[in-house]
Amino acid sequence: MDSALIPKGVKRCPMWQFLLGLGIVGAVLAWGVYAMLLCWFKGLNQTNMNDYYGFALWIWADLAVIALGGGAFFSGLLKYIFGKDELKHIINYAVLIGFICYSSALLILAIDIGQPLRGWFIFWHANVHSMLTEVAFCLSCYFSVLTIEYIPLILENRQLDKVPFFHNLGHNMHEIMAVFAATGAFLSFFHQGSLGGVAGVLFGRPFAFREGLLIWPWTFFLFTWSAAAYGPCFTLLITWITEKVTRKKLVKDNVVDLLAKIAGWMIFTYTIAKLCDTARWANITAPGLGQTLADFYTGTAFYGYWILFAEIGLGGILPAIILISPPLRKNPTWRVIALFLGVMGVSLNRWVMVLQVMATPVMPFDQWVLYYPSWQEVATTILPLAYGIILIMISYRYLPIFPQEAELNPIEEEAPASVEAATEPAAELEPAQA
Amino acid sequence: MKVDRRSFLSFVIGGAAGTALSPLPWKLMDDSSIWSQMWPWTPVPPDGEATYENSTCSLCPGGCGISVRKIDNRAVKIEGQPGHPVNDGGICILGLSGLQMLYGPTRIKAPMKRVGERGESKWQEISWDEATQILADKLTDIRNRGEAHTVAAISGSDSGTVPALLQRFLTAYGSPNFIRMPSGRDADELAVKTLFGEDGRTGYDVENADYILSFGSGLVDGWGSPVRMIAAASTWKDKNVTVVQVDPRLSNSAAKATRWLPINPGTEADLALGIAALIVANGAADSSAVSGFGVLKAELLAGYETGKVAQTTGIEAGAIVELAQGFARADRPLALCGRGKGQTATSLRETAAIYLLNALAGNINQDGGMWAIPEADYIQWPEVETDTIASAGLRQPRIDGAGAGKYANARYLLNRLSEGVNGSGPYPLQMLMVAGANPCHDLSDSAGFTGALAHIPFIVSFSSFQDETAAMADLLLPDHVYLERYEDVPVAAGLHQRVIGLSKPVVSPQFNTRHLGETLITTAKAMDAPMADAFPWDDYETCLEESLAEKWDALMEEGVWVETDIDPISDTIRVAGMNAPAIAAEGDESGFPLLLIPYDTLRISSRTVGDTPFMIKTVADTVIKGLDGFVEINPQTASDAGLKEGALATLTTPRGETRVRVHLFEGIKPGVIAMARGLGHTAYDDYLAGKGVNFNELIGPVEDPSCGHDVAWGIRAKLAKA
Amino acid sequence: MFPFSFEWLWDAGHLVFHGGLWYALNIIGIGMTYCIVKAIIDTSKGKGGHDHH
Amino acid sequence: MKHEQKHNPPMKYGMAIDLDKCTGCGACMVACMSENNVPFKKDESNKLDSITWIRVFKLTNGKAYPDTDICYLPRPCQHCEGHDGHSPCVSVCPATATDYSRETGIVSQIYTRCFGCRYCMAACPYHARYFNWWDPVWPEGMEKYLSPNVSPRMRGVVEKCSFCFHRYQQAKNEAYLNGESRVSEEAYQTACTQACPAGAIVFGDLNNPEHRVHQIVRPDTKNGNKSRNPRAFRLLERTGTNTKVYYLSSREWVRRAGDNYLAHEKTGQVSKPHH
Repeated sequence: MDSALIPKGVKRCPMWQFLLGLGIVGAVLAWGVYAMLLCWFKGLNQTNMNDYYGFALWIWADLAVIALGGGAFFSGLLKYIFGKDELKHIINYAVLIGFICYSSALLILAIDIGQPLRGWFIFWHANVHSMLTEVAFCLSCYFSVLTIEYIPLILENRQLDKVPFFHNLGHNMHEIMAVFAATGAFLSFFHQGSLGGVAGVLFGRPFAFREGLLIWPWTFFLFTWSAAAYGPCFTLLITWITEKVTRKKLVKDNVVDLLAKIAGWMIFTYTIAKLCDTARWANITAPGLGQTLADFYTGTAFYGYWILFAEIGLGGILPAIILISPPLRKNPTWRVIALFLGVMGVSLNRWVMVLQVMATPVMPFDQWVLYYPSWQEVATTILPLAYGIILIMISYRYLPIFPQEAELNPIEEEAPASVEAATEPAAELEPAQA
Repeated sequence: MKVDRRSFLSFVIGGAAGTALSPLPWKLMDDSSIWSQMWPWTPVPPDGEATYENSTCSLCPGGCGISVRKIDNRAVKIEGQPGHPVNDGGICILGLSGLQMLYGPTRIKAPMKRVGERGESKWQEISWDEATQILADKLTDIRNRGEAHTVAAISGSDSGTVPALLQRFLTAYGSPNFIRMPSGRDADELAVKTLFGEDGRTGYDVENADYILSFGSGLVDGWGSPVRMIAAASTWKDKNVTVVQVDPRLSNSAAKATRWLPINPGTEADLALGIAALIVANGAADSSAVSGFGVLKAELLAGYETGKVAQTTGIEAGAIVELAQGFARADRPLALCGRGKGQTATSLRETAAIYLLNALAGNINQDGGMWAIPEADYIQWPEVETDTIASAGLRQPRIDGAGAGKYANARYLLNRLSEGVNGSGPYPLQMLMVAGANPCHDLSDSAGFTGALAHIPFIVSFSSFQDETAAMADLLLPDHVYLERYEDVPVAAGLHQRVIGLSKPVVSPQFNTRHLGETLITTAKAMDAPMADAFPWDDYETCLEESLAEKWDALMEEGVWVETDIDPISDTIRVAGMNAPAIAAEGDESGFPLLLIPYDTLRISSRTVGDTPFMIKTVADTVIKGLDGFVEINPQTASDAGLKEGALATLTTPRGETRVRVHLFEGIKPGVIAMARGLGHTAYDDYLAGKGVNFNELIGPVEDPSCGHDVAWGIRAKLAKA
Repeated sequence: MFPFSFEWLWDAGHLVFHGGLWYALNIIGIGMTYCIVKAIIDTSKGKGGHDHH
Repeated sequence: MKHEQKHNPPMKYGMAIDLDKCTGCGACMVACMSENNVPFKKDESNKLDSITWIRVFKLTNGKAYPDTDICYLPRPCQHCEGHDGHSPCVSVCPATATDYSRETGIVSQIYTRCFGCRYCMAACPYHARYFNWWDPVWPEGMEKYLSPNVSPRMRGVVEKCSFCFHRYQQAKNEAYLNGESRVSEEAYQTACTQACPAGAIVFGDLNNPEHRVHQIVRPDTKNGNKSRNPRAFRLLERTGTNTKVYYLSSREWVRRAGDNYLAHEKTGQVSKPHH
């Protein structure tokens, strides 16, 4: 019945299956929305945050999705600025994923603040010395860029494209997309960085504090770098999941391989930088403030040395090696393992830079404090996932996101297999992403 | 016109763009921020003219001067009164939070009579006329039955005009049963009478002492006049005065002391006498200060050989010798007595032993020493003319047995009241009046006492607050709180001068309450002679003004009246009560391996009024967590019992059982566990009720053989994993 | 955010930060305006619709 | 006023708290609560969620019975100066809702400006900042004692010790009316200082040699405002927060508890903060 909207030359599942899928994810979404409303109307006492944990699960989720959304700006940079043209076959999806990540980040921030109605003070009464101000500005600017990058894709919908104005608009936007991409890269550099700065500038907390360059602590550069390195991993991982769910090949191997290779080298270089940073911090910065690694990693059973190893070893060195070595990289299983480890690694890094910072006591007579989120926090954190899946489902169904799909999946007559294949993406996407 | 897709879309987009560019979003944003800055449910305190009014705080015996900040007719802040002879600007946590009592929801807002079952707190509000009439009729009825003596009154204090009016009321009525709440004063008054041979009390020139030896006294935990003592402790730091704290637990006072000596609880008297023995042996004693010195010397040397004392007290002989030397060598040494805040009596033996130390050091009535002075007696009222009924009643023995037989030395024995009303007393009680006291919570074996009230047909409470005792009453005649009333506040509390403070109404009464003095006068007038005649004053204020006579103007002017040059009772003491046996804790060691002792802290009000929300907020989460109360225990002892920090445990004593959490604390003697006093309220509101455990439900009275005072310092206990 | 909000200071920090910010905003703004305007012109020229390039 | 400030050298209000005198009685905490309309809940035993502008910490020397020792440490907002006014919290607040006053050295908090991002709380190693997780609610009748000088805070914003700034404003206005150019030492004292029965807290202008706090602390302006008083120390001095609350103690273990030290390091010879 919606066939008029479905892109030419591709097959989509019947409406009822599509709606069923939407319904299932929609239920999760509703749960998250309920929790969100609780937080807005009853206040943040709905969470398990406290005066020791001013930053908690949400801020971690924020930092994580922004890092993972980094695939958008980096592949944009590669395609439009460094002219890696193959990437045009995956850039649409990268943009969509980026769009989802950043809109989620903004939503989470809107829930996280105690006075949402005053949220705009961050722009109006901006304090330029605050990393958070930088984040807010660049984040919202870059989000508008992502929207601009996403609009032409929407306009390519069969029906919208019929409207000459939209057709032309989309065309023109394609024409100067390089400009937007460049701006996006510029903005991303700063907001990814300033997110790193958020923890790095806390000179009252030796666990987080880092020296740096001018006003920017080393974490500033590490965060930008890691976003560029791990963002593509996430893009590729989601692409892989989508292919599994739809049981279709959507992007050609050479494209995937190229992006994976670049990601591999980025992770490699990043991990070296991270190791240097850790070494300096452990041997100069922290001791200069009278603290040692033991103070940071032996206080509780939970925050042990394992977390450092898991982040840098399992989440850094290992995926780097896999993605750099051609044979391993070209092997789908190894590649996916690497992508997964990478995503885990960067998420773990963001976790440490938010929650372990809060957990670690600074005053000698103070104590370690652990925290566990309330269901409201969990629900509001899952909310973006559901929202993302829904957006992907709709976009995938009605927009030509994967330029190579038609070519890779030529349509003969009815192929029932592929039909039920695409039935419930929700059920499978969710655990895969979460 | 036909709306096609194109024009529709352009309309939508155009509309969106138009709205975005219009000032509307900006306006809405601005409004939202303004609105979010003044939620309708966040109170906005009205502004007005700011003034200060001086008065006297009577929440504890300390008698501090306070200065209350007011905005128009609202009191908004209580501060210490600068230059005041007692507290000179300082103020304690309780005094600071007085306004939470004044305006608090636990006030009794009007006279009420019980309609439901007792303790069910179902009340019916009545008028003051009706209330006084009920009381007057009840009293007249009992009196006419010739049972005047079966009316008893419990009072928080017996000094000052209001307690005096209550005493006078009973006297004129014909009852000997005026009973003061037990406290360290009982021990002090007894010791002074016994050692100095006259009525009076002791006072301490702590500011000028140069060596302080404290036998468990919470010098900075609320002993004496709390603010004055803390200030003194600061001067000790400045002047490098040696302070030795003898205490089974590292109390705040012990922590402030130069030296903390953990002692086996209950053996303080032996330590004091051991030190005395050493001083005497070294000939460092001032023999002139003690009559019958020879005998004493012999007794001490025979009975308190250092090694033996070390054994009993658990303090090394060496340390005892050092103490003795330090004490003897100091120019103005001072030994202090009374555990914690000094709210419970110490045995005559212990009190006398410690006073003896001061005598041997020759510091009686000296600068920096211990003073024995007669009470201020400014209340000179014409003798009550008792009629036949009254005199008949007054000839009756007291319900608590005090002042006769084996209790001849005691003035009040509230701890024996339950026994009395439970049938073993000379007669059943018909009526009990309670003023400025909350025995149902504050008396040891409080549960037993509360139970005993069932035998008393009629109970009247004058309390301003819905406390545990008020909950058991049949008639509530709520008194003003101290910030709403005039009252003279004679201060004892270890001061070596005579100080009288004046409480003034800082704000007009907030509720339909009435001054206790007023209530007594009107009730008496509502009865026929001799009651009416005994109260010639038109109202309490007249009574107060007449009683204070020449002091009145000074008090209205200064708010406080100080008499420094007092001639003390006597400079020499007559030793007595030393060879009484030591007071043991209730319970057998086999069944109850541990010793449970109470500890006092200023953050927890353990006197008549309960903790305010502000005070409870300052209590550590190792004392109260949620509703659970904690006991402090040495990690050693805890691990023996298999208890970890914060673990739930069942605490059992011969008197009761309760659920507690344990807090591991290195600063407490192994084998001893300590619990904060003043918690476990069942009355008051959710900010206080149900939090922690009431220590008094776990302990019972232990009588001092010499007088009958309750001198329990702790009780045997056992602790088991819950 | 604007020179007339009172936190504004004419110091390096503000100039650099807001310089960068307004620079980005302008590029985005101008870019979009260009696209829209050009699209309107093209449309009026009858371009677009089903012809694909 | 502007004109008047020009003549005045900037002030730097600070405290010296003598930990050997502090008895842990808690008067400062309640004095502060009642002065500043601090709200309270039915259960305040969760100290991670209990607004206490000045909180008294209990320190122990960690030694076993009977060598145990305890010390109480009152912790108001430390009013960090950081490097040139960039205190940990002020530099991170995105909305300029908290600011460092160069006139008084006081770190302010504008409740109506704060939108509750809590970054300042993450930045403060002293836990001196508290978030209003709940709407402030006073039991019926108790709102009567609320002071009009300090506005009650709404849910969702951060609050903290202000050194009783409203008292400074009042004192300043009075001084102005009396034609005095400066606020005298006794004219401006914080509620906790005033209440402390032990007189353990001394408050005043660290820049003013006539003020007691200056005479006690003798700040070494050449050396990051470290105190010249051997008994004095500051919390986490090494991090360069450059606080204006100094603590005094003759007990080495107490002074050592004020900052982090490597095993071999001794107090007093702390490396200079790198800010």
